Amino acid sequence: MKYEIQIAGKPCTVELERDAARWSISLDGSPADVDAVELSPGVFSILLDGLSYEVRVSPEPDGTLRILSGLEEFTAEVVDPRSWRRRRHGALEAEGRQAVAAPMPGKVVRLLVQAGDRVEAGQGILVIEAMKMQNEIRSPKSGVVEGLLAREGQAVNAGEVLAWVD
Amino acid sequence: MKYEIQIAGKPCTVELERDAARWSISLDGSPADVDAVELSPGVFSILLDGLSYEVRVSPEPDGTLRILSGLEEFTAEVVDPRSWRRRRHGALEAEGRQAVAAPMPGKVVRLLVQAGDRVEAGQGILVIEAMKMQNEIRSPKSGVVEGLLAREGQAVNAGEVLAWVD
Amino acid sequence: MFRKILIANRGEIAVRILRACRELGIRSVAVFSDVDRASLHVRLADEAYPIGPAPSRESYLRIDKLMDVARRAGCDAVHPGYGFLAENPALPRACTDSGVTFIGPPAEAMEALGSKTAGRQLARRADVPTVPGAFDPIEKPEEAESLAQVLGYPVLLKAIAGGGGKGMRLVANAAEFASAWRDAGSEALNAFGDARLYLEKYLLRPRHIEIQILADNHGRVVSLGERECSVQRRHQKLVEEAPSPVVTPGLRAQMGEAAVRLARAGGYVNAGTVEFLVDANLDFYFLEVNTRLQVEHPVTEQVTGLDLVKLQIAIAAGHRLPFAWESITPRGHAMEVRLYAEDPENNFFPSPGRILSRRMPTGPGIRIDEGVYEGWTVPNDYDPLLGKLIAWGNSREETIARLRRALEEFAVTGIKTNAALFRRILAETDFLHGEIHTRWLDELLRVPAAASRNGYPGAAKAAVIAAALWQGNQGGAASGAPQAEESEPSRWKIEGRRRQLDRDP
Amino acid sequence: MFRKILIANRGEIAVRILRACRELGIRSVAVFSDVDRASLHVRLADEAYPIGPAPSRESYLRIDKLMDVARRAGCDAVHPGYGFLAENPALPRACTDSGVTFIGPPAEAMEALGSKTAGRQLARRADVPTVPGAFDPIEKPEEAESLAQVLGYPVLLKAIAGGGGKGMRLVANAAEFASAWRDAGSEALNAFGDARLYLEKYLLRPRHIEIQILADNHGRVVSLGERECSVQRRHQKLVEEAPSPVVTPGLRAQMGEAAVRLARAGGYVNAGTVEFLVDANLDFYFLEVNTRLQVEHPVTEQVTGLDLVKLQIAIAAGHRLPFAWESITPRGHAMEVRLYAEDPENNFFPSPGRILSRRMPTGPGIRIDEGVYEGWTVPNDYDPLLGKLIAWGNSREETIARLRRALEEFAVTGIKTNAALFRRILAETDFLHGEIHTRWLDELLRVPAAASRNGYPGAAKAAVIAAALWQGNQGGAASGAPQAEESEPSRWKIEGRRRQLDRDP
Repeated sequence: MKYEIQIAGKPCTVELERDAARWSISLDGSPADVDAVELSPGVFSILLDGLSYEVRVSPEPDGTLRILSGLEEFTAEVVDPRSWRRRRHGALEAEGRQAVAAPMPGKVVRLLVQAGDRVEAGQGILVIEAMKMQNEIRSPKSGVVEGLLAREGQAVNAGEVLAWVD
Repeated sequence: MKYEIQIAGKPCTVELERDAARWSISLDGSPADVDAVELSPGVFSILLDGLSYEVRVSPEPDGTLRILSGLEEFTAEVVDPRSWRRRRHGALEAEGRQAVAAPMPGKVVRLLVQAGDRVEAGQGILVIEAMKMQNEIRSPKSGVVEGLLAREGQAVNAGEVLAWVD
Repeated sequence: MFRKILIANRGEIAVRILRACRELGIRSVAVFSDVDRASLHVRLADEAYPIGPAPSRESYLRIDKLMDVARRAGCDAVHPGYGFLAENPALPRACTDSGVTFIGPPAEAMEALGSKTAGRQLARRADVPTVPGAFDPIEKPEEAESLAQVLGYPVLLKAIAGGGGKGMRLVANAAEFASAWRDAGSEALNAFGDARLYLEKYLLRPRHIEIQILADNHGRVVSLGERECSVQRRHQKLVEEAPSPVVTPGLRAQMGEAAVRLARAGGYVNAGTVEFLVDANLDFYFLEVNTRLQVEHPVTEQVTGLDLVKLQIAIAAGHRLPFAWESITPRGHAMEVRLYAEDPENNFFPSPGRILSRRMPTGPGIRIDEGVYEGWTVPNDYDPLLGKLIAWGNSREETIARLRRALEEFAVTGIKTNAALFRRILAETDFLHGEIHTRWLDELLRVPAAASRNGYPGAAKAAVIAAALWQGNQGGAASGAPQAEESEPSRWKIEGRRRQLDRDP
Repeated sequence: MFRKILIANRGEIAVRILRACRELGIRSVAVFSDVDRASLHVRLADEAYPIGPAPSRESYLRIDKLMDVARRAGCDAVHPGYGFLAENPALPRACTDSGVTFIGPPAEAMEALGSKTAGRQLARRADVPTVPGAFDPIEKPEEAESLAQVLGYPVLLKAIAGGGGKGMRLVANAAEFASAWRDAGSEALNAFGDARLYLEKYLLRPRHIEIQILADNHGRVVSLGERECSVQRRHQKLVEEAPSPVVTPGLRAQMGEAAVRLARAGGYVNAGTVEFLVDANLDFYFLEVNTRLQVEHPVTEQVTGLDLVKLQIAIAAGHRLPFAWESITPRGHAMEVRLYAEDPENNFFPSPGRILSRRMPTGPGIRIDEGVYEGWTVPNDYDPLLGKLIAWGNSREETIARLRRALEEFAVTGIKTNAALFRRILAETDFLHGEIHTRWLDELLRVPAAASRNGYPGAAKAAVIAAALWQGNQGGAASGAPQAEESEPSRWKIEGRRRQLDRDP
C-alpha cells in the first residue's frame, strides 16, 4: 500500500509492503532502515537508522493527524485512495472564505462584532468561556463578517463554525 | 440478566437490569445501592453505600476470574447459561485425580520422580526454571504419580499439565 | 486526631489531601459533580458522594450540600484545598455551625487578611511595605479610571475575591481601560461570584516571591522560607521554585519576619502564604495573603522535607509546632511546572477532552501530583490544571536538568498541554541565569519559538512512517504495524538490523 | 565528559542509567534482545540496537556484540548496570581493548574484591572481621560436605560469581546437602556461566547491613553510609532502608572506615558496596563486596541527596570527589521495596505475561524506578524485577506510612506481583520496631497471612458486582457497564444517590 502524506506542508510518499508477517517500508521510493512496532493504539516505537523515536498519532476534528514524534509536533494529512474525496473537500473548503471555528468546547459569553462588519486579521470576533477562562476568538483574515452563527450564551463544541469571514 | 457467581467458595446471585441507558443491580434478590462505572476494560469504579472500591477483573487460564477489589483479592467463577458447560466440566475435573500443572511458563530442568512413584503431599515432582530461578513443583496430594507428561529440557506453558497424581 | 475528613475539592489537590489522610490513618471522604464521577479523587478516596451537576455553583461551591455530606458521612473535619470555597469565610462558619473542624484559618483571619484591600490596610499597620493603589473595592469604572490616571499607567485591576490570576487584568493605557474592567469583572463574577475590583500601581519587571508560613493555635507562627513564582502568563503562575535565585539568607529572614508579623497582626492560624513583589533593588512590597494551601506548596515541601498538608491537619487538631522549625533552611533546590490542558500553539485555548494515551516521567528527583489518568475525559467545567511536575536536585542546575528530562519523557495525546512551553522556558538563557520577572514570560511569548532546538533529525521521517502505519491500521488491525506482543522478528527487521550493524549510524 | 554511553543492560536499571545520561547531556545507546524490542529502555533511549535472541547468553552476556555496537554507534563509555556482565572482569578488559571507558572498577579491583573468596582473604589482611568458612572455590561436593561438618550446620552455599541470592542455598543439615549443592551449582551456571561454589558458617539471626562507597581515580575513597537489607526471602533482598534502625553514628563510622580500608586495599575505583552481617551485639562481619551499582542504591540517594549514577559517570570521566562528602550524614529516612512479577499466593512462582492494567502511585515522598509499562509483556527470560518503589520521609514512621499508602494505590492485572507481601510486612510489629534479621521474612512466611486487616467490608460485594458487569461485557460492549465517558447520570444512579444521602453510610 502506498500513501501520499502531507507533513509540515511538504509532500512525501510512504510505501508499506507485506513481507512475511510484517511490513517493509520505503520513503519516497528508497527503502528505509526501519524497525517499527505499535506499542498501543496510535503509539509507535520507531527505530530509524538506530535512532529511537516514540511517535503518537491522533486524529483531529478537521481530519488531519496530530503527530508527536520525539519532542517534535507535526500536523499531517494522509491521502490514500479510500480517503481521497474527503481530503480534497477539506482542501477546497480552505481556499474559500475562512471559517471562524471554536477551538474548544465552551460557552459564547459575548459577541464583539455583527454580521456585515469589516474586520482586520486578528481582530476579536467573540469571547468564549471555557475552563473558567475568557478567551477572545480572533478573525483569521481581514475581510467582512458574512455569517455570524453564534449567539451569546450559546454552548459550542470544538470545531463548530461560529462565523465566516470573506 | 441474572448471574450465579461463586466467590471465595460462597455462591451469590447478581441481577443486572437495563434501566434507561444503564444497569440497576440487585444482590441475592435485594436491590443494592450501587454506582458503578467501567473506567477501562476490566477496571471498575464501584460506589457501594458510599464506599469507594476500584475493582479489577481479569480472566485466568483455568476459566476463573481473578478479582482485585480494593486491597482484597478474590477468585470468582461466573455461572451463566452461556458458560454453564465449560464451568461444569472444570468442576468435574477437579474432583478426579489431581493434575500437577505448570504455574508459569518455563523450562523443565529436572524430574525428581518417575511414573509409578509414591509421593507425599508437598513432595517435589520436578523443577522448572523461569526468570532465572529454579522452582520446585510439588505434589498437591499424597498418592501415586500416574502420568508424568513432562520431559527434562521441555518448554512448558502456564497451566500445562505436567503430571497426574492419584 | 481526626477520624474522617471531608475533602471539599476535586482534581490533583483532592488527591494530594486524601493521600495525607491515608498516611495519617484518617478516612477520606470525596465529593464529586456529575462529570467527576470517574475522577481520580473519587477512585482513590475511601468514600465518595455526589453533590450535583457540573457547574461548580451547583456542586463544589454549595456549602449546604457539603455540610450535608459531612454530617451524613460522619466527618469530623473539612479540608477545602485551594480555589472553590477555600478562601470563603462562609465555609469555616458553616463548619462551626455543623460542629466539624475547618482545616484552615478562622473566618475572622480570612476577612482580616484574605481580601486584598483589608490585607493591605493591615500590612500598613504592621509596618509591611505595600504597593501604592486603592485600598477599597471601587464601584464605578469612572472612579477607577481617574485613580489610574493619578497613579499613572500601567495599573493592575484585581478582583477583591480573586486568586490564581482570575479576574485580573493589566491595563497599559487609558484606551484599554474599559474592556479590561469589563472582562476582569465578569471573569471575577464567574469565578468567585463577586465582581468587585480594585486597582494598584504596576511595578516594572518585579519578581513574585512569597513566604510560606505556618501558625498553630498556641501563638506560634513560623516561616518556612520563600518560593519564587515570577514565571507567569497573564498573572497565572506557571513555574515555581525554592529557594529563589536572588534571595539571600538576610533577605529571607527579613521577608520571613515581615510575613510572620503580618500573620500575627491578622490572628492567623494554619498554613498561609504572604506574597511580595521584589524589585531590582531587592526591596519587597506586600502584595496579598493567600489564606490557604497554595498550588505550589510542593516546592517548599521538597526543600524543607515537611508535609504541609499533614501539618495543616495537625494544627487543626490542636497540635503545637515544634520550635525547631523557626530555624529551617532549604536543602537543595526544587522547581514545579503546572501542566494545563491548553494549547500553546493556539493562544493557550483550553483543551478539554479524553486522554487517549500518555507517558508520565518517573525516576530520581521527580514528584508528580496529579488528578487525571489515561482514558479519563478532562471536563470543560473546571480549571484546566492537569497536575504538577516537581523536580528536586542538589543545585538549581541539576533540578532544571531533571525537570527538562522529565518533560522530555512526558507525552500525552487526545488533549493538548503546555509541556512544550516549559521545554522552551527551561532552555532560555535568562531563565537559566534566574533573570526573570512577572512579565518575563509574556515578553518571551511575543517572540515565536525557535524551531526544534532538540535536534531529533529523523523526527519528521518517523512521523511520516507512523502516519502511514496508522492509516494502515484504519483498515483493520490485520494490515497494521507489528504489535509489540508478537515475538519472533520478521525477515525485513533482521535485514534492517544487519544493515544497521554494517554501518556507522 | 563523555559524548555517548552504551548501556549494557535492560529493564529498570537501563532506564535509570539513560535518565542520568540525559540529565548530563550525554547521548544514551540501548541494546535489546528480540523479546525486548518494545521494552521501556528502548523507548526512552536516544539510540537502540538489537544484539540477538532472548537467552542472555546469546545477547546481554555477549561482550563481542556489545563492543560491536559501542564501536559502530560511536560510544566513548559503557555502563554495565548490575547483573549480567557488571561484575565480569572480561568486560572492562574488552572496553580497554576497544578504547572505550568502562564505568566501574578496573578489572584487577573486581578480581581482588569481587570474588567472595578473594575478597575475604583481602579483608583479613585489611583487618576487616569476616565470617568463618572456606576461602576458595570447592570443586568436590564431598570436600564441601566435610568442611560443613567441621564448621557445623547451618552452612551457606554460595556461587563464586554470585549475587542477588542466585546460586545460593542455606543447608540446615547433612541430609539436605546434596540437593542444595546441585541446585545452587546449576543455578549459578545458568545465571553467571560459572558453577563454582564455596561455603561459610551461617550466623543465627544476623542483620544484613552494607556500606556504599565511592572512590575516585585520585586516591579518594568515601563512605556514603549504610543501607539495611535484612528483609530477604531465600537470601533475595526485598526491602532496603537507610539509615538502619540500629546503626549509631559511632557504628556507622566504624563500618565506613572498615569499608574504605578494604576498598583501598583492593585498589577500588568508582561506586561499590561492602556488605556486612551484624549480630545481636552489633559486631559486624565482612560478607562480600559488590563491585557495581546496587539494585537498592536509591535509598542512599534519597537520604544523601546524591545521584550515584551521575557520580559513577563523573568518576569514570576522571573527576575528583569533593572532600565534603566524607562527612555525609543521612537526612530523613528512605525505604525501597522490590516489585517482582511473582505470585506470593503460589510459592512465589514467577509470573511473566502481559500487563493488562495497572495503577501506579505518585505524590509526595514517592519515587518509582521501573522498567515496564501497561500493555507490555514481561518476558520469561530474565529476572522478574518489575521496578522499585522508594519512599522518603522525615522519620522511619512517616516513610513506612508513605510506602504503605503507595502500595495501597499500586494495582496491576495480567501478571501477579508481590505487592501484597509488602503490605503484610509493613504491618508487622517486628518490622515496625526494626526488629528484623536475614531469616525474619522466611520465618514470617511459615505463618499464613491473616485475612484482610484492611477492613474493606464491602470488597467481596464489589467484587461480585464487577464480575457480573465483566461477564455482561463479554456479550459485547453494548451490554456492559456504563462507560466513564458517558455523561448524564442514569435514573437509577440518581436513585442510589438520593438513597445514599437519606441515610448515614
